[in-house]
Amino acid sequence: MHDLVNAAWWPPVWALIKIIIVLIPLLLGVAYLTLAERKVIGYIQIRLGPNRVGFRGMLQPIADALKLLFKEVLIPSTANRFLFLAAPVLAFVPAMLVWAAVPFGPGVAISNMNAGLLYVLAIAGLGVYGIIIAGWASNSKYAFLGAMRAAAQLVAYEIAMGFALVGVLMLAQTLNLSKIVEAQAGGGFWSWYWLPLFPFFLVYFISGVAETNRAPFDVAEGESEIVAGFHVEYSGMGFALFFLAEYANMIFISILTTVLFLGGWYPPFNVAPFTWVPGLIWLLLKTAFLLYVFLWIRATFPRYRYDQIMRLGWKVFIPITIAWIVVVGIALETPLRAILR
Amino acid sequence: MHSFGLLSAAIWAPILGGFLVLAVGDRAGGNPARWLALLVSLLTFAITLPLFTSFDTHTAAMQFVERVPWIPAFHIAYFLGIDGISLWFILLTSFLTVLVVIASWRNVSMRIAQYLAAFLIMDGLMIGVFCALDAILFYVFWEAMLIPMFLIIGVWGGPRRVYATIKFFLYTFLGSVLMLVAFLYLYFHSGDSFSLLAFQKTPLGANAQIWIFLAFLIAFAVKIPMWPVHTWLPDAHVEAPTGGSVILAAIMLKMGAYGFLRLSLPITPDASHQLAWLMIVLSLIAIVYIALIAIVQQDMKKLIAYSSIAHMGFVTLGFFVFTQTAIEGAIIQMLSHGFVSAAMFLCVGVLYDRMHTRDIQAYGGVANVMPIFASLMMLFAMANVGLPGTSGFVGEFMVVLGTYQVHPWPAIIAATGLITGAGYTLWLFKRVIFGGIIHAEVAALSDLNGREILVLGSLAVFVLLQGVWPAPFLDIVHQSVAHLLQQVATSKIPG
Amino acid sequence: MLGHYLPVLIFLLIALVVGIVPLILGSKLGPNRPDSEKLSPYECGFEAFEDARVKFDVRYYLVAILFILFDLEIAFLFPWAVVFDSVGMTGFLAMMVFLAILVVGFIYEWKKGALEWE
Amino acid sequence: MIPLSHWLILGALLFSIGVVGIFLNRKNVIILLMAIEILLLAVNINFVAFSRYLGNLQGQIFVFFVLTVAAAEAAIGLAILVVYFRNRRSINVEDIDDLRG
Amino acid sequence: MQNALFHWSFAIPEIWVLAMACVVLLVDVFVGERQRDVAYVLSIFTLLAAMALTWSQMGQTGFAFFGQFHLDPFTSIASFFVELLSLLVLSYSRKYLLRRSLYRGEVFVLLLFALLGALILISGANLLILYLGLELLALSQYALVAFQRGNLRATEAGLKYFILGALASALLLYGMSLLYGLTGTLDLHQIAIALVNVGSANYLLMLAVVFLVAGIAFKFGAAPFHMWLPDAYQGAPTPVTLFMSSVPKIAIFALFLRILVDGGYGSIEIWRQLFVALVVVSLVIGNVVAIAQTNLKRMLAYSTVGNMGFLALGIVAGTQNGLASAFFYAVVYAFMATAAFGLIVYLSREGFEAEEISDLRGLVRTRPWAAFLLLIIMFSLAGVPPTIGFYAKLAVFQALIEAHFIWLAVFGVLMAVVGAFYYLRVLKVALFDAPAEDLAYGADDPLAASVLTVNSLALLILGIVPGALVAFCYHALQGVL
Repeated sequence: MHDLVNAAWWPPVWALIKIIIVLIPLLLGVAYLTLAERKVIGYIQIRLGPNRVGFRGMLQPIADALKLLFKEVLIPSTANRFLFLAAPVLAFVPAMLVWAAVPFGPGVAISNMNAGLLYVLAIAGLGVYGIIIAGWASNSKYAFLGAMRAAAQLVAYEIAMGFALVGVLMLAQTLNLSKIVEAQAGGGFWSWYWLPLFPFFLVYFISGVAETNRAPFDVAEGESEIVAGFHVEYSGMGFALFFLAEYANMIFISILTTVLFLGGWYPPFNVAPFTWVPGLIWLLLKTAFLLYVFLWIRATFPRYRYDQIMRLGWKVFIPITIAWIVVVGIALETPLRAILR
Repeated sequence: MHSFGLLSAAIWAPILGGFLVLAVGDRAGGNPARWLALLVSLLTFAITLPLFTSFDTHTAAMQFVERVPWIPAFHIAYFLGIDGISLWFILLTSFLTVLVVIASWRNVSMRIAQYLAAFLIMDGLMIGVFCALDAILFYVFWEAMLIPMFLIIGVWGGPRRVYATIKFFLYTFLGSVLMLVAFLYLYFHSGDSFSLLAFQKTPLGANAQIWIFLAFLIAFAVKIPMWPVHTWLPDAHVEAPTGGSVILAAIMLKMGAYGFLRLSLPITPDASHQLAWLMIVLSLIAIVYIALIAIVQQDMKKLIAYSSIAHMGFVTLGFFVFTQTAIEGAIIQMLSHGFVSAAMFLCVGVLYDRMHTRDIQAYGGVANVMPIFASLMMLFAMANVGLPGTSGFVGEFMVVLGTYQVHPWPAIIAATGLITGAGYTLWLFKRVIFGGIIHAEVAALSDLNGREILVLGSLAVFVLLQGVWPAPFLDIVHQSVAHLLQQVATSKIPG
Repeated sequence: MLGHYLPVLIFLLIALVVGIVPLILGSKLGPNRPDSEKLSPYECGFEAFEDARVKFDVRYYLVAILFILFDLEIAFLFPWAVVFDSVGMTGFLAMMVFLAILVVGFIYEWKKGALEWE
Repeated sequence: MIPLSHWLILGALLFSIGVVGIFLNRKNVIILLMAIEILLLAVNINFVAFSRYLGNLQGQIFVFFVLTVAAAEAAIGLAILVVYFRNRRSINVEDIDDLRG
Repeated sequence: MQNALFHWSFAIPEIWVLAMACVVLLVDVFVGERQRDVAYVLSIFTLLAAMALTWSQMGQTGFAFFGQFHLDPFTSIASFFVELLSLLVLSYSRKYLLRRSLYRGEVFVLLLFALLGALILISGANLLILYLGLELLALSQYALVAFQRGNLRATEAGLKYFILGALASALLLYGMSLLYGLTGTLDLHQIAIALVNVGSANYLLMLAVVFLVAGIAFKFGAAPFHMWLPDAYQGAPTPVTLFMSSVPKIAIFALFLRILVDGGYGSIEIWRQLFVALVVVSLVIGNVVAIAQTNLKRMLAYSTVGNMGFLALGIVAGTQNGLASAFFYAVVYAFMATAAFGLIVYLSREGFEAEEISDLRGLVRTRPWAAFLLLIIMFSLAGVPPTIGFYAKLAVFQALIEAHFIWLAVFGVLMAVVGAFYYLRVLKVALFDAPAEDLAYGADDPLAASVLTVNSLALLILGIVPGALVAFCYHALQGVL
């Protein structure tokens, strides 16, 4: 065993194994999230949702994938061919890569890096290039407008997200995602960061919704306004990649919110029946709950107007987060510190 | 000697008075400004008189010394003092300023207050040059003088005044900046002092002396001016208003010569000896060649300007033969030229005020209508030629004599200059004053008025006085010149 | 240290493969019968007659600039937050000053209407 | 470990590219802005490399500030570019010649 | 808080300026359009108080903020001058700004920030702090130059200034990075200590110094790094030019002093030679090209190039006296430039910038007092006694000859004569030419007029009694080596 770990070929192979272990369930998760979305919204609207392919529609995602695979790939004549094709990849790759740092248990991650949070922020930030390039390369007014909107919106909420993360860091004193979770251990439900950092929790999650261009912040796609936004010209697999990226990001935002604010793999109560359940299950449960919230919000709220979105980002979230950073800071400099730590 | 701040008073009274005149301005047709300016100039003259009366002729040391720190960080002092050489020039300056103020009484009408103020300020600055014993102070006065002169020529001058004044300014500015470098060099060799007296005692290597001498030479040669850097002078003279010409010729030219005496000779004695041949050659060129140029001039002012250059040739010649007689003669010549050239330019000014032309051919037979003028001008022309009995004779004779004692040939060549001088002066005089009246305008000329008689008459007195009784003039300079010669004779090359 | 990023590198390669292969597959498997109508950019019923990369509202640009600046301020907050405990009161006050200046800029923008989308 | 000199050469190359970009570019002002960014990045590489090899964090702190300033610089640069474009209707380098002596 | 390393009280003027810049910004935003005077008066008050604060620190010495911040006589004196100059800029420009709808809080705030940058440059004792100060100064200036958004020339000037300014910063920064790599520290005093062991024959040090000097020369506007300067000076609104020609000169001198003297004196043999080259090129280009200009602002810009050459003469001397003379030159030049551009500001009116030399035709008839002041300013710039400009030149030449650079001094004085020519040309137009019919200068502005009068007369009066100013400036550099 010792020799095995030290061998030069072992680390890459081990990494490969870990990646595959993460990637395949992720892609499956994404696929079935699309089904879940349609089902959940269907039930909320008191209808059945897809139920033709397979048992209760269980094979629907596979059918969708196959359909998309066999669609004709169109490249508009006025588009920039190379960038047009590169854009979906550019959107997709970061959506995958961010998962490298996500901890599934204490120290269990593809890469349990120390600067995990920074890594996540950096990679997640790259996703917007895919969108902007898609909009620009299409050389279509609607695509272009959609891309501009998406970019501006992303940018607005990115700041609020960043400020929210600062709060987490102030309490956790580490950038390692796994250690951030561990810092929330102890009192169960009450020692998770959602409580002291409640405004950050809300802001972060809502920003997450906005960042993924989900309803009610989906003006970048906004079928009724600009038909489909930045990917109006895409069909077939190009379109599929954008879709995959979006849903992967949804899952990612949910799991990251769990890690940062909802105690990661820790059970809500530090007592017997709860502690028997493996941490991974808790993590996935919490993530699933947040994903459900994503869908719930989509089914419930009407779409925001664009100026309302911008106002919410700039004029509500940013002031709230700045103020709460000050509050947390002051609290940490006073005896309240004992409670927070 | 006692210092009552007399020198400071002589410098600052006219400068402050000048600003006062400026403040009074041209109100009431300029008359208040005129009277005030006259008052200031007279006051200045009065202040300078005690310098003469209480001057101690038995010493070569500096008198009326004032010394206070001025820019301590640079070791620059406000250091004033005079010896026999400077005394005369101070008196000449303050006296001529009075005359210029009177002479400009009516014939300058445009912006009279500013005009007079410029002269008063220049009066103070020129006195400053002759008093300054600190190199930087000397330089400051020396350069500051350019500003009022620049304005006088530029604003009140003739048609080509802009060209003339910029040429004048740049020539003299270019000349003097190198002097500044020399001062700075000397500063570090004299033990961090800008005192001219310290400079005179500073030992200097042969090469350094040559370079410093050349730096000074450029500055002074431009100012005097010597051939071949004289070309600004005819332009400046022609374009300058009468008062400007008077001050230029009578005083500013002397500053270059004064610089040789105060700086070049005592600070770089070895270089002076070594380069004396150069100076003598240049002086002879001025005396002979420039005089020939003067002969062919059609413009009266230009002619007198060239004659000034030629006369200054005698002065520089006198300096660089290093005999008591020659140097004293040169100083007398400077003074004499101060009176004579001033008078000649005033004479031209008198004619110009009436006829508005300086062209010799426009005149002729002036004696018929202006007898007083003609006789006064006759006197000045004689003095310009150097006829015995006038001031011009004493100076030139002493220079030639002093030169002959050591360098006979140059003395003989210089003597020919006397002849050409007679040629152009008398020819000018003949063409303008004598003969029949050809032009109708000349017939209508009126003779001198009282103010003009006063101005020219007082100059005539000095010309005659110096011509027949030069002793008091010589007495005052004697000790200083002896001291100077002693300095020049002592090598400063260390080791 | 760097060992942590080896998996990331491998992941990057895999993600690229996972992203590009379907694209290629899609273009091979799907039909390919382009015509000019299909290839023209989408418009509401009329011909696309001009380049779509038109001038856009300057506010997008303004927002981008504001973002760059704010995001960099966050870059300063991150390290500060991580070492919050060890920098003590001095560090806290210093960052409060920093935030105060940031807020001044923010108020200015707000009042100037840089954040308005009407 | 990669030797320090490699990093310095990389920095120098990038810096040269930036300088050349500023002086030889005759097309587009945006490229000038990019060239400026390259210059700053080259400097950052130097700082980080030195910091790493000297085992001294100050260089990396410096980089932090350089990045911030670079952003501010880009913000102002773009702002000026935009107002210039509005006046001149061109961002062609050769068109920037209204001021001549 | 107030422990031995922190000493924040040393930075009170800087803190004050920063705080007030924020206050002015907010106040201006809240009081709105019609009450611009509030921001203006507040800015003036800020500067006055800053001067008082700086003055009250005079004589204190020491380090603050863990050695990153320096307080010594130079700091106090240079800070005082830049604050005073900023005050002059503001006082000159009120009417000008009003007439061009530039009378806005942002202008004042940018000015205060630029001043803050200058103050930080003057006080920094650490490469990072110096860099930040430099950029604060530069960025504010870029914005100020292009502030007149609808003006093509202003924006073009801003663009050019920005690009070359950024290049200059990058050059400087590259030099800093090499210096850091050589010495392993950003602290200038530790750099100085480390350089003793490095020795001046080190290639990396040479490279570092080359870049640092190039960057500083760029910022100074010394040729051949002056390309931005004429355009920026000409295109910018005149009050901005006024600022650019004064405050930064002192601040950049401080930058030079901190990096190359405090930190890099071990490399004097390298930078001295570089400065010799800069001097020669600057003097030639500045003075010769200025002759060909018809635009007054542009001419003064080239004159700046030339004057930076004169300033660098003191640097070349490299001695205590040399540096002091260079500082003195910077101060004097700043005040001369303020007066010169202040005059242009004063004469301008809406739609007429009074920036062509021919715009001054016959000034002596229409505005005799302004013509008189112009006379003083031009002679001072030309270095003719008895104006303070003469002593500035005297000081650098004195230092230069002390350091045995006699030929350079001779070259310098000759170039001074060339320079005199184009100043005279301005005077010729203003004093000797007849006024044109169509020229009408700005309506009388008592504030600008009185500031201009004081500013210009000071050039003359300080020329007659320069002792105190000289001593003040030389005191600043006492013990710098």
